[in-house]
Amino acid sequence: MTAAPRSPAPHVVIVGGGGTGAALALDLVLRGVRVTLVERGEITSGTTGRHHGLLHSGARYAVNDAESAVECIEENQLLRRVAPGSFEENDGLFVGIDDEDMAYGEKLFAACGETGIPARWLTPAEALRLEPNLNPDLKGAIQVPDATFDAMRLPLRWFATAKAHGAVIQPFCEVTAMAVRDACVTGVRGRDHRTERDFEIGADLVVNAGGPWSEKIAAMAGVDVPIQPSPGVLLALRGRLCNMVVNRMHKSGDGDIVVPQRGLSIVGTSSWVVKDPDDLGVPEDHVQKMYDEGSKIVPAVRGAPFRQAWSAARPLIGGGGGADTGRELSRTFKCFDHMERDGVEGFVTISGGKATTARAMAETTANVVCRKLGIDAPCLTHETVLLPHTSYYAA
Amino acid sequence: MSDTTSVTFRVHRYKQGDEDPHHDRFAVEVGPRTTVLDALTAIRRTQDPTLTLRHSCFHASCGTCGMKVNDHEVLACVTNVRELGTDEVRVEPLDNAPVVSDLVVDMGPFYARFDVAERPLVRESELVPGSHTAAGVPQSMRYEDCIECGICVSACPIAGTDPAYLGPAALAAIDRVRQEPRGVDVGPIMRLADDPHAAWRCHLAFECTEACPSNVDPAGHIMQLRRSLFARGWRRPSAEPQGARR
Amino acid sequence: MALQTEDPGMSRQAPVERWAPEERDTLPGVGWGWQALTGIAVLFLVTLHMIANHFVVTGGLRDYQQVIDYITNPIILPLETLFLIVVSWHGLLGLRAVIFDFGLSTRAERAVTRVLLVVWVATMVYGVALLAILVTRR
Amino acid sequence: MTERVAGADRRVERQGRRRGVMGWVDVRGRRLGGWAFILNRLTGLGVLFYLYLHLIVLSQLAVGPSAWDSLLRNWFLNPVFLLLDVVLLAGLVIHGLNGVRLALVGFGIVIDRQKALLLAFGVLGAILIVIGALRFISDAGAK
Repeated sequence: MTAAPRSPAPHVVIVGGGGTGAALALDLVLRGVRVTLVERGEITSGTTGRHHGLLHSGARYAVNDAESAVECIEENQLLRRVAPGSFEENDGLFVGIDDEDMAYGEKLFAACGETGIPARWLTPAEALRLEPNLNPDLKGAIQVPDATFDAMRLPLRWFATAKAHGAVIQPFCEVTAMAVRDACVTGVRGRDHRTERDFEIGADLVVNAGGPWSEKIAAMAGVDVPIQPSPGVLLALRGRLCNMVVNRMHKSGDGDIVVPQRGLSIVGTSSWVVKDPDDLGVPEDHVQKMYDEGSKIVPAVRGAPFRQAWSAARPLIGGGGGADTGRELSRTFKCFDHMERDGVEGFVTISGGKATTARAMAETTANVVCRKLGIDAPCLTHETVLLPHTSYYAA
Repeated sequence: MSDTTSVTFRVHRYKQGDEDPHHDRFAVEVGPRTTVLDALTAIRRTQDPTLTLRHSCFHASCGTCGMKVNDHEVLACVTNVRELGTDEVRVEPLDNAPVVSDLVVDMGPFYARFDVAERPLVRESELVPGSHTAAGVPQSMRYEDCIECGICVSACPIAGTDPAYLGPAALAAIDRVRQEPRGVDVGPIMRLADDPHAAWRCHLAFECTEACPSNVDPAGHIMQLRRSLFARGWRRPSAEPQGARR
Repeated sequence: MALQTEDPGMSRQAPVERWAPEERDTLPGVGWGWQALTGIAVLFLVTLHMIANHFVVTGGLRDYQQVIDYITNPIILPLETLFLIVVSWHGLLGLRAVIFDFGLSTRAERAVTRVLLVVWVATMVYGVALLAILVTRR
Repeated sequence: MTERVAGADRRVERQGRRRGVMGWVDVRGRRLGGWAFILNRLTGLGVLFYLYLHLIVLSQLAVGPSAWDSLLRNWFLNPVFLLLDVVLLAGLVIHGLNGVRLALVGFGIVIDRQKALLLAFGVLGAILIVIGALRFISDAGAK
C-alpha cells in the first residue's frame, strides 16, 4: 500500500508538488482528510523552486491591487509565525531614482497606509547608510517589511509537516490520465518513473495544483482552465550586494528588484508568454535587461560575477489570447470547482497566485474541497508551527 | 540562435528492481549558455520522458541537482556544457548515497546525519561593508551557505569506505553551531563530533572543500572542530557543564 | 464512488535511521592523537636511522662490524629501541585504520585491535631479543 | 520499495554507488588532496610491509658476520636493490611529509593555508626524493 492508507476518511489526490500542493496537503491532512500527492519530478521542481524567494510585504501591489496587498501583508506576518527561522528578515526598500519614481512613491506610501503595510520614508542618506551599494543618486526610499525565503525550503516545511501527519508524498510519479466515470473524476492513472510501473490511485476528489502545467492536467479530465504560462528571466550574481530586498519605486516592470540570497544576489525579472511550460529558454536580451535595469537601483549589479540566468514560468490566469507579455494578466489566484463550472464532479483546480500567498491559496482550496466532501473542520495551517525542512527527507 | 553543436550525453540509468545500472546515450544540441541541467531536461522533454533527476532552483541555491559529470561532483544547473570541453559528457548520480532511480539519489541518509547538528537555516549576516541595520530589524540575517546538496559526501574518500562516517556536511554544520551557538548548549553536538566516526575519521583529502559549490569549506570546519576538541583537553564532554567556546 | 486500489503500483521509500554515535569505552580523539604523535616521533627517528645507515656510511650500507659498532653506541641503542617501539606502534595503528575501512562490525573491530596488540608485543619481544644478542657480540 | 526481483543485485539501490576500499586506488575525479590520501594509504601499507621484511632480514645479523656480509654483498648492494631503496625512500618521504601535513592541519595549527602547505610539501617531497635517489646512485658507483 503506497497511497494514503485506507480508512473511513475521504481520500484526496493532489496532482502537483509545488508550494501550493504542499500547503494544500498539509491543510487537508490537518482537517482529517487522507492525502496522496503525486508529482511528475522531484517536489518543487516546477515554478516553486525557481522564483527569487521574495516574501512580499504587499507594497508591490498596494497601488494597483489593494486586495492582493492585504493578502500579502497578512500572509507575510503569518508565515513568520508558523515558519520561524525560514526567513532573512531584513526588510525591503523601494528606491526612487527620478521624479517619476518619487511621484509613484507618494502614491505607494499612501497605499501602504490604506492596506496596513508598515512603511516609512527614508532620506537618501539614511537609505545609503543601510545599503551602501544603492545608486548614490537616489532621491528617496521607502522601507517596508519585505523578507526573503528559500524558494525550495519553505515548501519543504509544509511537505515535512504534512508527511508527519500522514500525507503520502510521491515524487517522480507522472499522472497521464484521469479516471472518469459518469462525469465524475474517480482517481488518477500514471507512471512511477522510479520503477517504470504504472499506478492507479482512487480518490474521492482530485485537486489539480499543477501551476503552469494545470491546463494540461485539466485537459485529462476533459475541462479547460484558462492558465497562461508566463515566464520571467532571473539573474543570479555572486556576492551579496545588499541585505535588504531592493525594489525600484515604480509600477511593476522588468529588472526592478534585487533580492539577496545566501552568498548570491538575484535580479528579477521579465515577462513574456509561452505555450509549453517545459520549454522556456533564456532570451539573451532579457538577461541584458536584468543587468541594465538592475544596475539602475544597485550599480554593483553591472560588475558582479555571473552565476546563472534562468527562467521560471508563472501560472497566470487569463487565456483567450491577447496577452503577449503577461504583465497585463492578474496575479491573483483562483480556485475552480469544475462541477460548478464544467459539470465535472470530483475535480478542483487551483492556480495563479504567488509564493507568498501559497498558504492562503491552499486554505481557500481546502475550504472548497471540504465543502464538497461534506467535512466540517476548520483550517489549522495559520497556527500550526511547521517542522524543519530537513525532516522531509530525514524522517 | 543557430549557434549550437551536438554533444553526446552518456547518462546513468537505473530503475528500482533492475539488476544492474546501464548507460544510455543521447545527442543534445547545446548553445553557449546550455548547462548540463538544461541538456538533461531537454532529453526528458524531447527524447526520453522516463529520465528522472532532481532539480529545483536552477541557480545553485537549492542544492538538488548535485551529480557527477565527467567524474566530478557538480551542480548540473551551473555546469556549462561547452566549458566541459568534451565531446561526450558522462552523467552519473552522486556516490555514497542510495540510488532511487537514474540520477536521483535518496537524500534520507544524508539528512539523517545532517539533522543531528540541528543547525538553524538562518545565521547572522556578515553585513555589507559600511551598512547598518534598518530600524525595525533587530539583527541582519542570512541563510547559511550550505545548500545540503550531498556533493561533499560523494567526493569524500572516507564516506566512500565507511558508511557510518558522519560526513563533511554534518560536521561543518556542527562547527557552524559551535561558532555561532544562537543560544543553544553546544555540549551535546560536540560530543557527537568527538565520535570515532565523526571529526576524527576525516583524513584530510580536502576533496569536500574542493568540490563544494557553495563556499562552505567542510574540511576546514572539521579541522576547526578538532582544534576545539583538543582545546577541551580530551576530557569526556559530558563532564563539562558548559559548551565549548573557542 | 471512488475507485480504490490497495497497491497503486508506486515505489515507497525505506524509513531512514537517524545517525547515532557509537557506544564506546575509549576516547576517540586519542587514537588520532597517538597516530599523530607517534608519527612525528617516527619522522625524527627514521630520519636519524636512514642518515646513520645510508648516508654517513661509505658505500651506502653497514657491514656486520659497522652494525655492531653502531648498535652498541650508548646513545644509539636507546634511540633505535625507541624507534622500534614507536614505528611498529604507528604502523600497526595505521593498519588497523585501513582494516576498519572494510566496514567491520564493532565486535570484529575489537578482535582486530586485540590481534594487532598481540602482533605488536611479539614484535617487541623479537626486536629486543635481537638487539640483546647483537649488543653481546661486541 | 517494490518487492525484490528474484536474482536482482540492487546493491546500487540499497547502498548507492560506493567506491569501497577500491576507492584507495580509484583516481577518477580525484584532486591533489585525494591523491595525497591515496598515496598515504599505499605508502603506509608499503612501508609497514618493508618494516617487517627488514626485521626478518635483520635476524641474519644474529646468525653471524659471514651471513650478513654475504647478504650485503650479494643482494643489498646490487643496483636493483638500490633502486628499491629509492622506492622505500620515496615512500618514507611521501608518507612522512603528508603525515606532517596531517598533524599541522589536523591539530588546527594550519587551516586557512592548507592548500599552499600541500603544494609546498609536494614540491619539497619531490626535491628530497631526487636528492636521495642521486645519493643512492652515487653510492652504488662508489662501492
